[in-house]
Amino acid sequence: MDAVALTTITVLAVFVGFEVVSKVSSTLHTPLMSGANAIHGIILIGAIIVAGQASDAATLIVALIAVVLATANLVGGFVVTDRMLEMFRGRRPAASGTAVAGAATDQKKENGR
Amino acid sequence: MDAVALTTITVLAVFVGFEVVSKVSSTLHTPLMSGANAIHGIILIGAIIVAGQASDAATLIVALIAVVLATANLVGGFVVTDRMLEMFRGRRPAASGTAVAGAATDQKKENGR
Amino acid sequence: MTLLDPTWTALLYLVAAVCFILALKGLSSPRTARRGNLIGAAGALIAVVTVFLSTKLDNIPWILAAIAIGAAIAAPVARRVQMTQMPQLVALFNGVGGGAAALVALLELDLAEESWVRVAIVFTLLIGAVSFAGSLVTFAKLQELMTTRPVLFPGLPVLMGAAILASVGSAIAVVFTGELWIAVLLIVLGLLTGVLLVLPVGGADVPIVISLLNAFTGLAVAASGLVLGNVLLVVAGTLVGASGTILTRAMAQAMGRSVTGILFGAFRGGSTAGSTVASDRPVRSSSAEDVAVLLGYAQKVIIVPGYGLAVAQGQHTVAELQHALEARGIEVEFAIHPVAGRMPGHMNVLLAEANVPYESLKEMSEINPEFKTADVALVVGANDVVNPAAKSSPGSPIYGMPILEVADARQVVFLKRSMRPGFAGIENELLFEPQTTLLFGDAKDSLTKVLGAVKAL
Amino acid sequence: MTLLDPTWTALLYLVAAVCFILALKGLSSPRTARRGNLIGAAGALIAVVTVFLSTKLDNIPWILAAIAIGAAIAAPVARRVQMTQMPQLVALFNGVGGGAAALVALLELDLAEESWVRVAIVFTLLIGAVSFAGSLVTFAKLQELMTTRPVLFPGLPVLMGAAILASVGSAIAVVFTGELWIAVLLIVLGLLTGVLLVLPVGGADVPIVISLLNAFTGLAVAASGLVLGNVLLVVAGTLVGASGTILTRAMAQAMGRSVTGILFGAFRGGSTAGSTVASDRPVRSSSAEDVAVLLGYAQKVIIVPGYGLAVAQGQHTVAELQHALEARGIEVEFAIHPVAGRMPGHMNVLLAEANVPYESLKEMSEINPEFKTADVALVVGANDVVNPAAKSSPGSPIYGMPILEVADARQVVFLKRSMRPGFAGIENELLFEPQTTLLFGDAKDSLTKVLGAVKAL
Ligand SMILES: NC(=O)c1ccc[n+]([C@@H]2O[C@H](COP(=O)([O-])OP(=O)(O)OC[C@H]3O[C@@H](n4cnc5c(N)ncnc54)[C@H](OP(=O)(O)O)[C@@H]3O)[C@@H](O)[C@H]2O)c1
Ligand SMILES: NC(=O)c1ccc[n+]([C@@H]2O[C@H](COP(=O)([O-])OP(=O)(O)OC[C@H]3O[C@@H](n4cnc5c(N)ncnc54)[C@H](OP(=O)(O)O)[C@@H]3O)[C@@H](O)[C@H]2O)c1
Repeated sequence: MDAVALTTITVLAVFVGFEVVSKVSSTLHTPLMSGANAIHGIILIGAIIVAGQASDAATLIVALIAVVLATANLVGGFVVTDRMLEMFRGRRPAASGTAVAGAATDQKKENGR
Repeated sequence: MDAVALTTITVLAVFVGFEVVSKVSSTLHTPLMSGANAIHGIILIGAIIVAGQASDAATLIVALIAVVLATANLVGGFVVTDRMLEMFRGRRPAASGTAVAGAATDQKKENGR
Repeated sequence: MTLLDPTWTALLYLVAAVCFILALKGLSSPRTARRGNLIGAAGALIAVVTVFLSTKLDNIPWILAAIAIGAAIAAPVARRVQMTQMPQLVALFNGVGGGAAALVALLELDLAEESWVRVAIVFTLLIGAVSFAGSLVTFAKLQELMTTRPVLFPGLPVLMGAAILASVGSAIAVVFTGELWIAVLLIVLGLLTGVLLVLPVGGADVPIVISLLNAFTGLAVAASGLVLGNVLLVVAGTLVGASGTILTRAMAQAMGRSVTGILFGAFRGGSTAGSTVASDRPVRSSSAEDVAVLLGYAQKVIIVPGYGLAVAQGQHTVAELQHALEARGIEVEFAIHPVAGRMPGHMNVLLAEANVPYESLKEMSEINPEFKTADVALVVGANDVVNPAAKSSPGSPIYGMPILEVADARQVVFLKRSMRPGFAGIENELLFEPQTTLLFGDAKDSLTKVLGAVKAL
Repeated sequence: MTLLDPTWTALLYLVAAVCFILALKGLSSPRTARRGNLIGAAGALIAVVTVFLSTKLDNIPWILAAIAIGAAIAAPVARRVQMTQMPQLVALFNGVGGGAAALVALLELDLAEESWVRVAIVFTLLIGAVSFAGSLVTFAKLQELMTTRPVLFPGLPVLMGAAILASVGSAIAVVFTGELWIAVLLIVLGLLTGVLLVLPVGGADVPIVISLLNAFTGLAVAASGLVLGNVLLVVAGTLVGASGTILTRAMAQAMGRSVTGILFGAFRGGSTAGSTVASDRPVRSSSAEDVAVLLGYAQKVIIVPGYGLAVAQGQHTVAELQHALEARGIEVEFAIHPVAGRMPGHMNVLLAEANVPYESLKEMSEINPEFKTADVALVVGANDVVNPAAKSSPGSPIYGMPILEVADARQVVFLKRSMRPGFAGIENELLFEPQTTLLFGDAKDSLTKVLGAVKAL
């Protein structure tokens, strides 16, 4: 693939990256950071390629270290993100207590003004 | 540029297109439609290229018709969009009347509940 | 003998593509919209200059002349068109773009050897032709050169099916043979399909169709870009295709419709019952002075502008009325229905033109709970967007569209010229309710009279 | 002897790239976040399978073993880590990713002939090394293996300048000579730069630095992709780089900081004045029963959770307290400061774990006006996020950070163990205000006692 194509792809990816996260709420900052972190573990692909083309022992060892590190990044990243997000799961639907709180919120608004 | 690169570029452009307009308010639907409409007038580039490579009169005539149409799309599209948007400009900063309206809004909320 | 080498060319095209992305981005927010549009225009300029500097072109004088002609036709029209006629102009521009894409594809056929290139070409031919013809019909409907009602005739589905089948058949034939005459036939079939596609669409749904055809044209341009190997066309066309799709869905949602429903005859059942005939049931009508008293002694007035205000060019008068009422300490707000008027956002544009402060313009979801506390809802040239039939009568052509809950206000005043129904052609029961008063006449005239009377209070 | 031809390979990589885009998109909204993450993992799986099927690889057993080792180390750690230690784990994973990128780039140097490839390589080497070392220091800070305070020593700026200059010099040398040993030197210099970059950053700003290094690593991966001509690495790396940049800015904004300010010592002026020494000024402290009475007879209670709640693992107890109070008809809400705890969103995660309904968790801008009408603000293990010094004392290290306006509540109750300050190491004047009461003790213990006393009321 030629340099022009790669440049175009990079520029478009920049826009996608910007846009996709542009409106994330602060609640999700950490999981998003962690998820993005996992994604760059895909350098594993690069590590596998260099390890698979290594012809001497030294190169192979360095490449294998890279494979280990990249795998740790990739696997650990997705697992830890999943663990964080798991906790968002067990959300109860608006309980009765909330209704009370809602009503009281209105009341407070009146008081406040 | 090879087919793979073009495919990748297309896919990324789809995401950019989706994301970029995903949160537009209904106020701007018409100008946005009109602006997007102007952008596809860029087919003018294609029309110029085929016109510039036309060797016989028939081809040239068809190509020139395409150039006229594409230019109309491009120029007219941007001008008409600008005209629409011009009207959003002369917005007064929150006037005194608005402050009154704001206060009254709160009052109404109380009544309403 | 070109001035730019391929790398520079590619980079300049990339810059133009980025301009287009920034244009769409800018157009998504009121503050940056105008600048966004200018950036888009700058991108187009860069691209056009680039193509001249980077490609070996014959016939340059001819091409420049054609560009001059195109610009000379389009720019003045675009500059002079009235606000109410914007939608049809957008439709027209969209159509010519589609036409241009189809013609370009036709000429590329000569150069196409590989079959995937021919696939892209027939795609552009078909979509471009459909978009061209569909947009012209849309234009005719909106310009009222023909009826705005759904046009249905027996055999339409059969004819439509035949046109589509024939199109697909000739598209395949073009891919395999590359024959020019079959490509021309394909264009003709595409034109026919475009006409048949738009004819049965009710006028109310037309903007959604424009938006859809706009997205189609984008895709045709992208396909054309694939054929020419031009990244800019690919990116720009895809951008328009993708954003147009999203926009079409957003518009349809705002009108409570589904896109497939519109294309395949959502209006088929009910809307044929619609009419332009004025009702002769009794209503309460009153004078401008009566209305002025109602308004002048209210605490809170909500104005609901509609298509009639746009036609009557009454936006400045209604803004003055707002001032006059606010000067009396009355709270005045505008309730903006997303599809009031003839294009989405129509009312915002119109009222912004008249310098109504942005803060007074309330969206439907925001204002609907407020009608309960309003003393008067002043409906100026609107009808469908306040018609309770959308909520109550499942058979009605506008059933399902969210409406402004005007009926909740203590008093409702309609300014309209007659008892004729609105766009969707159905009667509005609200006109006959006890709390409703009508003031007949052109919206601008009526507003002027009411304004005068308010000032005299 | 590969199973997949280049076109299929490219398409599968494209699918993986789309998965990553969808992952980021999903992660931006609470409802889709978990699915998004899984889609990302699926994309990674597709990519790894693809590389094995499409590339001629030697040493496959070794590679598989290395993958197994990496997964075997990371997965259990990731699964067992405590919520409070998440940030340092993320930092660690980020660091190893950067390290991997640097090593890959090092090995690619052999194959690089063109100079632009070498430019990409040195970029990856440097950024990867900086990211690796920086992340390790960050890890050490967060894990409290070293002080969390900014580490400053005379000559730091000079040393930093020297390290950067030497890095740039050797980077240029690598581009021109392609010598391996200079590349290794470059890595060493990058490691040094990374350490020096993060040392002076105050612990409170560390997550922002992690996020920035994360974006850096993304860019390193993208550069690596350019070298290998691998579109997936380019797209994935760029995505992370771009979204990481936006995220870093968003985080910094939430903490009222500027990114450059953080990197170049925003804390330099004030924070060295910070301390961990407990104050001995007099305060009003009370018993769990007193607090229970305050709470039990309030109409509206706002709970402000902070880092201390996380450490004490008191989230379930605080949720029970909410129930108990709501059962008495009291309105209870949680005020969530974006940087309460040790990572952004920490409190939401924690309270969601304890099944506190999402509707009770109010963001700062939403809850701040409500403190005025609250009878009691119960501050559980939070300090900096309610410290008025952020508004009132320009010299303070947290000056400019938006805070929760707890001081507006009629009564403020702090649950903490001692008079020691919070993360930023500065005293909180609010503790000495007349409306403030302290209940000393571990947050969970105190909450349990208060809960018991409320139930006994
Ligand atoms: N916004 C969009 O995107 C869009 C696009 C296309 C279609 N539509 C459709 O258009 C309709 C919009 O609803 P709407 O309530 O704004 O308009 P409407 O339902 O078409 O009603 C317009 C009303 O204005 C009155 N009117 C017309 N000219 C007038 C004048 N000069 N002075 C005073 N009154 C005048 C008409 O009654 P008289 O004739 O008795 O005066 C009519 O009742 C919806 O059906 C919508 O679906 C919307
Ligand atoms: N969220 C993020 O992204 C992030 C990341 C890094 C840093 N930070 C920084 O961290 C701080 C967060 O503010 P914060 O108010 O949540 O925390 P904080 O200011 O660090 O205060 C925590 C308070 O909890 C008390 N505490 C600690 N352990 C406790 C226990 N087991 N039981 C009861 N109390 C306990 C501490 O006092 P005692 O020791 O007296 O008990 C301390 O006053 C900010 O400075 C922020 O900038 C935030």
